[in-house]
Amino acid sequence: MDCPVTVRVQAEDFDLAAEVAALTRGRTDVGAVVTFAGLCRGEAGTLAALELEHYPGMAEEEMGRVARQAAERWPLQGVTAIHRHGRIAPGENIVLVVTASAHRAAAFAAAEFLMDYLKTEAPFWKKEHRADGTSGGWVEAKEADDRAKERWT
Amino acid sequence: MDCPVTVRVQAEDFDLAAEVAALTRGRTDVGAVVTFAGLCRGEAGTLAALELEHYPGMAEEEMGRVARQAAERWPLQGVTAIHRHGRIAPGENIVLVVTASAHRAAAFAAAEFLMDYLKTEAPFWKKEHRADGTSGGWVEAKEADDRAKERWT
Amino acid sequence: MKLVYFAWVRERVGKPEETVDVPAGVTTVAELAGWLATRGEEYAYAFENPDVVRAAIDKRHVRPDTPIAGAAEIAFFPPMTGG
Amino acid sequence: MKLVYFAWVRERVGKPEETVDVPAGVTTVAELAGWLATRGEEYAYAFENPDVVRAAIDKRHVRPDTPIAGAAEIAFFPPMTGG
Repeated sequence: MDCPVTVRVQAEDFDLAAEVAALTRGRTDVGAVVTFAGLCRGEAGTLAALELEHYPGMAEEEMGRVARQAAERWPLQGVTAIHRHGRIAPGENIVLVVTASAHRAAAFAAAEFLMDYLKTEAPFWKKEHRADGTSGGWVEAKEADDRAKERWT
Repeated sequence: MDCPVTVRVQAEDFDLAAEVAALTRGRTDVGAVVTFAGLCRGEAGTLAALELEHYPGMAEEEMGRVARQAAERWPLQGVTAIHRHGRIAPGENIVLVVTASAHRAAAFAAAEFLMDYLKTEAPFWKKEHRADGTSGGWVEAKEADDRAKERWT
Repeated sequence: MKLVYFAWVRERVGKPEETVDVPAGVTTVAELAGWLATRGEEYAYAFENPDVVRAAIDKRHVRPDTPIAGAAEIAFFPPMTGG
Repeated sequence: MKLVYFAWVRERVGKPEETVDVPAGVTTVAELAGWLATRGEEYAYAFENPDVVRAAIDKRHVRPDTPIAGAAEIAFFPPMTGG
């Protein structure tokens, strides 16, 4: 496996274009770059913010493990996964995945695989703060996310 | 269908980050943005450039038709497709697709659908200029691209 | 009737477009391609494998059996290789 | 043994981490959760539905029947909701 894997957990926002450039700059063997950005939705004005808690250390390890799995499973030339933590307002970025490959099918599949696994295996938890000042409680895990993961097994 | 559809055929490069921002700026209902960028590969140094010929007018129409089909098939909040023409060097961008949706599955599926259809239905043709000064001739259509399209029917 | 050609169809025919008077018996896209193939060596070469050449009428993809009546512009080109 | 808690497990237990002396008979993750549930109302609440609480040993996901011997840090948390 000769695929650079970059994983970061950070409070600050990420720069989509910079992350894509980091995987493609100065090389001519990349034919396809797929990015996925997950954003905080405002739920029709009822959400003030999400608070993202994570397990420091384990979050990075799980993201790295999943990214390396993707790089073993598909012929990738680069894979990047960035997950934010802390308070995130509606419209802001939460998560970014970038995959680079010679061919589009591998880049698409790897990006979807990464997101399905990050959703269910990376130790992050979302708590809702509502616009009316109350707590919306912790977001519940979705069965649909577990099902999405199972298609890869 | 209340989904903004943007289609452009242009000689100049595109700005990935600007196209993503155009679909997400000032709104809080987008939860997922997928981008696909197709780049010119250098074929291990043997390729000097690709020359992309297109059918002006029909190229835009087909891209718009496919983008609107995607917006009817999946709950999208925005879809953008940009295809370059003219001489494109290894490492440069050729095509960009951006899809925005509340949920990731729709954004991923629509982006893959768009690329599969653009590959086989948008009137663009690639000619190779080799590094040794000869013409590599016209790129042949791939059966794999036709098969990729068929999975959506 | 205006005809336009792209990629290697254009190169083989030797021109990007032309206006032709189509004989009365030529009513479909396939018949038009067949008639064009009789117009000289360059056309015979361009249309030597009619199954490979695609067509569009007024900028929409059409099948070989599509009637050409009323068309303003008919295009012939190889399978697309964009993206 | 160091224990760490996240999300609503942390909120219910009322602290993010603690160091405990685990009784000799407690050998698996499930047994540890069961023992913790006996340590007071806040623990009983956090572990009231043991099937829902996930665990990690030394920052790797583990199953309920995983032995805890040799663990430096054991974490309990709800199903993940990142991404």
